[in-house]
Amino acid sequence: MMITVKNLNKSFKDNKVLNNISFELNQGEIGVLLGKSGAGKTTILRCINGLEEFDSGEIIIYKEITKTSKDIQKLRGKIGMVFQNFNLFPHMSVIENVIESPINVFKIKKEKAIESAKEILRLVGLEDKLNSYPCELSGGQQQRVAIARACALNPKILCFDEPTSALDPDTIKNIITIMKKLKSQGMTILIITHDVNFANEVSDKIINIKEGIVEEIKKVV
Amino acid sequence: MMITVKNLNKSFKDNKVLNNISFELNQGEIGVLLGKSGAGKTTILRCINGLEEFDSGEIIIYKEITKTSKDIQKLRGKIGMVFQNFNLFPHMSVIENVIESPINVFKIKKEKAIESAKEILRLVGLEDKLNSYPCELSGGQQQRVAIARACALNPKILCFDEPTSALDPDTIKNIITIMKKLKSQGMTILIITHDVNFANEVSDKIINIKEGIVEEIKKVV
Amino acid sequence: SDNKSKEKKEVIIGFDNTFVPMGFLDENGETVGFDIDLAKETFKRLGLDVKFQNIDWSMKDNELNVGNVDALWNGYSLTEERKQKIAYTDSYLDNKQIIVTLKNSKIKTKSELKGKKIGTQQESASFEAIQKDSTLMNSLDGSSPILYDTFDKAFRDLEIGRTDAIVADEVLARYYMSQKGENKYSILKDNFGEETFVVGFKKDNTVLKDKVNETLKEMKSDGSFDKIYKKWFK
Amino acid sequence: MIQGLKIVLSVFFITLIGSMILGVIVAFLRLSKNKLISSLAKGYILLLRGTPLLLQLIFICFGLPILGIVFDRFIVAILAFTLNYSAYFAEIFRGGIESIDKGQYEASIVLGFDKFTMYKRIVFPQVIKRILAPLSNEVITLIKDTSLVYILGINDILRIAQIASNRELSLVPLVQVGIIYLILVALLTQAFKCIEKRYSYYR
Amino acid sequence: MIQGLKIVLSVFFITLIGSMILGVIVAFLRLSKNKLISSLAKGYILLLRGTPLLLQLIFICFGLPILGIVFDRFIVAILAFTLNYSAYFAEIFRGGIESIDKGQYEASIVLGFDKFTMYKRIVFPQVIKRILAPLSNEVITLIKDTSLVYILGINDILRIAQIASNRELSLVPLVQVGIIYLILVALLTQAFKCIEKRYSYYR
Ligand SMILES: Nc1ncnc2c1ncn2[C@@H]1O[C@H](COP(=O)(O)OP(=O)(O)OP(=O)(O)O)[C@@H](O)[C@H]1O
Ligand SMILES: Nc1ncnc2c1ncn2[C@@H]1O[C@H](COP(=O)(O)OP(=O)(O)OP(=O)(O)O)[C@@H](O)[C@H]1O
Ligand SMILES: [Mg+2]
Ligand SMILES: [Mg+2]
Repeated sequence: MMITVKNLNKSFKDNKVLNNISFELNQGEIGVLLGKSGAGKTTILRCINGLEEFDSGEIIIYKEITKTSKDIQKLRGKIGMVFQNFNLFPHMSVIENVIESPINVFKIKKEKAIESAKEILRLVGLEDKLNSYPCELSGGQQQRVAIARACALNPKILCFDEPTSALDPDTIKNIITIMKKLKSQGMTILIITHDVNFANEVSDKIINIKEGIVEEIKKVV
Repeated sequence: MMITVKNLNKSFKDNKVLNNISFELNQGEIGVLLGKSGAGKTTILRCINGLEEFDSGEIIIYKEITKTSKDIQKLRGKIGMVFQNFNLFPHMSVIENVIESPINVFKIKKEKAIESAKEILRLVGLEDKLNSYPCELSGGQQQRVAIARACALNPKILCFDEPTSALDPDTIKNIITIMKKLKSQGMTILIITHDVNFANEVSDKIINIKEGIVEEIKKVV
Repeated sequence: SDNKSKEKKEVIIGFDNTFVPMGFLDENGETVGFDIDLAKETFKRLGLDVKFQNIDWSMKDNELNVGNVDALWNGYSLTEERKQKIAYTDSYLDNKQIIVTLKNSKIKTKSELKGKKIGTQQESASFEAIQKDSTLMNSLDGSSPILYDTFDKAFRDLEIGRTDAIVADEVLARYYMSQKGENKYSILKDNFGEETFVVGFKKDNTVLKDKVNETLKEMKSDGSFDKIYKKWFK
Repeated sequence: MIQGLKIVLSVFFITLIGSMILGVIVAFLRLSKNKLISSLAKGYILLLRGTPLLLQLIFICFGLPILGIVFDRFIVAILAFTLNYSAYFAEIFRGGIESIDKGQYEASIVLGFDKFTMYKRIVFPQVIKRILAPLSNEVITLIKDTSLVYILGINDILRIAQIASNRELSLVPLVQVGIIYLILVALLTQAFKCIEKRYSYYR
Repeated sequence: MIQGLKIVLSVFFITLIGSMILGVIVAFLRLSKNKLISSLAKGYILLLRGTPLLLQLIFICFGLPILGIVFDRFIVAILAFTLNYSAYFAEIFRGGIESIDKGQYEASIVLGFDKFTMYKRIVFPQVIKRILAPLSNEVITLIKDTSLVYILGINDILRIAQIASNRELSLVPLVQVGIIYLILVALLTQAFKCIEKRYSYYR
């Protein structure tokens, strides 16, 4: 198992948001979290990425058992995430946003990083926006930069929080292609989406969340 | 005609984003702008709302001919907008976000404003989040506050920039109900979306934008 | 302000409230000192009210010139330069610019100050006296004395060893030495000249100047001046 | 000492209120789209930040009388302090106003707010949260700068302590006045902490 | 005058560099999650903002020698100025760091940056843009505060001008020194404007 979430519980003050969430995902699998707005999907991803402290339960990444967000943050660079609101670096151009982490975290040579970045940005259709700044991009373009930035990190696990919300059907197809390619390279992927078609097309497993509870886990074939 | 857009042109530096855009919308009609990411949809809405200066062309609101963003801003309170990234007021609770404009712009009594706000927030399914702050909400919840806030203004024209991008199918149904109700009250509505089903269901007219050009205008029956 | 003071029958005297023992604030916040007593007595005799306005001493001549104060009376030394610019009384007290060193200092004469650091108060008669002796001044370490805003700092630095000597008004220096213990210091035989304390007025205010001058003379002859002098100088 | 403390506090409070209000006005003039107005505001800020407060005090006290304009010493102090600090506050406010997300302004426009309401209800509450730290710096500097009134011959606590230190040849009076300032600044710091807390309910 | 200007500039530049560096360190200590460390930093800031720079100069110059610690007077000036200003800069930096959107920190964590890289590459470039206005206030105050060295018996330009003004019964020397300060501050303002421009490519 690449990701095992076991009995995850989390409250914001007295609002119980996650209630004994458990599921697992194999290496090279794509899982989708489905559920109504406010069901707790983003909170699950944030826990897995060490951005949110959880009350109880454990998250096992490969064989590493983690019980606090600190533990998870030690796995630096192994889990990537595309945020629902992108969180691009406003002071960096599109290409700088993408190469920053490969260069600084994985110490990849700048030329090589730029080359790979250009490749991935071409795949998401941003080859003509390399030197634009986030504030000069449309919503969907920003979202694609966020996707490219997370992919360039080349982590073991990649989480997407509604990665296609601002994208048109054609672009979504490109994203699906990318995800399948990443999967074939052995990456484990966890996606939040509201687009049921997209979910069916891309995923191996659909995890239905309802008001903080895992309602159903469905294998897709 | 409620909205007439005539030969609208707009460039960002040497990037020509809108190229002779023309379309019109009757009172009580719902129009949808469809198009690839980066096609120029948001820019059109921003021009109509007086948030972006355009290079040439005119936007006629009812009988008011406007040629600059200043002209449009004079129609204060008559055109509303839901932003792609919401732009909620972070220092105000959900209900405060919604009542702020009715109270301050339309001088509606506080109790009455609160009552209407509660009603509209109930319709979008946020009755239990009245006193939460935007930073405590999920993506979809924030989006619904933005929708409620714009509707509470009760403008003549309402523009939505991808209002359902972060919402699940059930919630989208509620939003459709709301839009149809507003339409029946005579409101003119312009929506950007990537969701073709949603577009077909809700709209009277679909305006297809491709790389800054109106490719096709289609009546929906 | 000439007219104003006549109307109001009030004379405003500018003084520096750090200048012990001539005029300063005591621990109760009262303005006291030799000059203060002297001025009070003088204007009592003249039938004028007197008000003591504390001023920044480095701005004293400006204060007088603008008319914020009618007189400067606070160990105000008469210099050649000032003679041109103000009206002044006859001298009411003689003063010397003395040189103070620590008891164990090797410096015994003025000429031995060469290459040494000496401290004094900025914008003081002492500094002017040093400036007059330009050869000596140029021979000092840094070609200038070190200038403090108040004399207590000059004494501190002398003790700390940052300076080798102090040049100061005799009245002032004796006050500090009595506070700190006279036996810690020695006063050189040489000095930087003698001079006189006067009361200064605006150039055109000779009427008031003459009146004060008369009264001071009167007080010297009837012994009240001596009484005040003894109160402040043992 | 009590007398000196009174001076400190009255100069402080009057200046604080006056210069904040003036500062807001100058900040808006500085941000005006009218080139002339914004240049004038820039000049004002340059002149008042560009010259020492001490000189400004001296000019108002000794310079204006040459032109026949004579103020009471206390009025001089208030005038100079208020003008001087208004320039510093104006820059802080400007920085704060400019740092607020463009989206907030756009949302206000689209919701139909007039400028006044927009600034009062949307922009300023967010600006205040953001500028608290530099504001506290400036306010704390102000309470200590009040001691500059000595140049006008007004005895504030620092001056009184310096005189006592000089008279008694002891650093104790300075330690005492240091403690008084420390208490005043601790109170101010506490006040700022309270405001910070009041605004901490959102991010 | 030239001599005085040299003093102003050397105190200014040395202090600026020293107190900025120290300020960053103090800001981080102040933000530390360790209660003890952050309390110590708070105490440091309170003490140094809480007492007048004038007193700090006097204590280091005349107080420490009582304990047998004697510094050269120029060193005293640099030391006091650097410590004092580091507290003010620390608060500005802290405010800036806290005002950066939480999402930026989260993105950095998720992208695997270590703390140092995160602050160097992501946080600080954005902080600088945001704190330029209050920073300019503090830097401008610093250049004028250098005149406080007079208390140590060092003659700066302001003091020299005051003495000349009194000697010559004229405000001209003060006007001259005012102009010198004005030029210095105008240069600084210009420098800040350049930095502002350099950071204006994004919003
Ligand atoms: N910081 C917070 N403080 C308090 N409550 C929060 C906070 N973040 C989220 N919540 C609440 O937790 C619940 C789950 O939020 P979450 O963001 O996980 O939902 P979601 O499933 O991602 O929804 P969406 O599809 O709308 O993004 C919501 O009711 C939300 O209001
Ligand atoms: N402020 C700006 N400066 C420069 N270019 C901009 C700016 N805003 C938008 N653009 C460019 O204008 C084009 C149209 O942008 P717009 O936001 O209108 O697209 P859109 O149709 O809304 O796309 P999406 O569906 O992705 O939101 C894009 O190529 C974008 O890069
Ligand atoms: Mg979410
Ligand atoms: Mg858009």
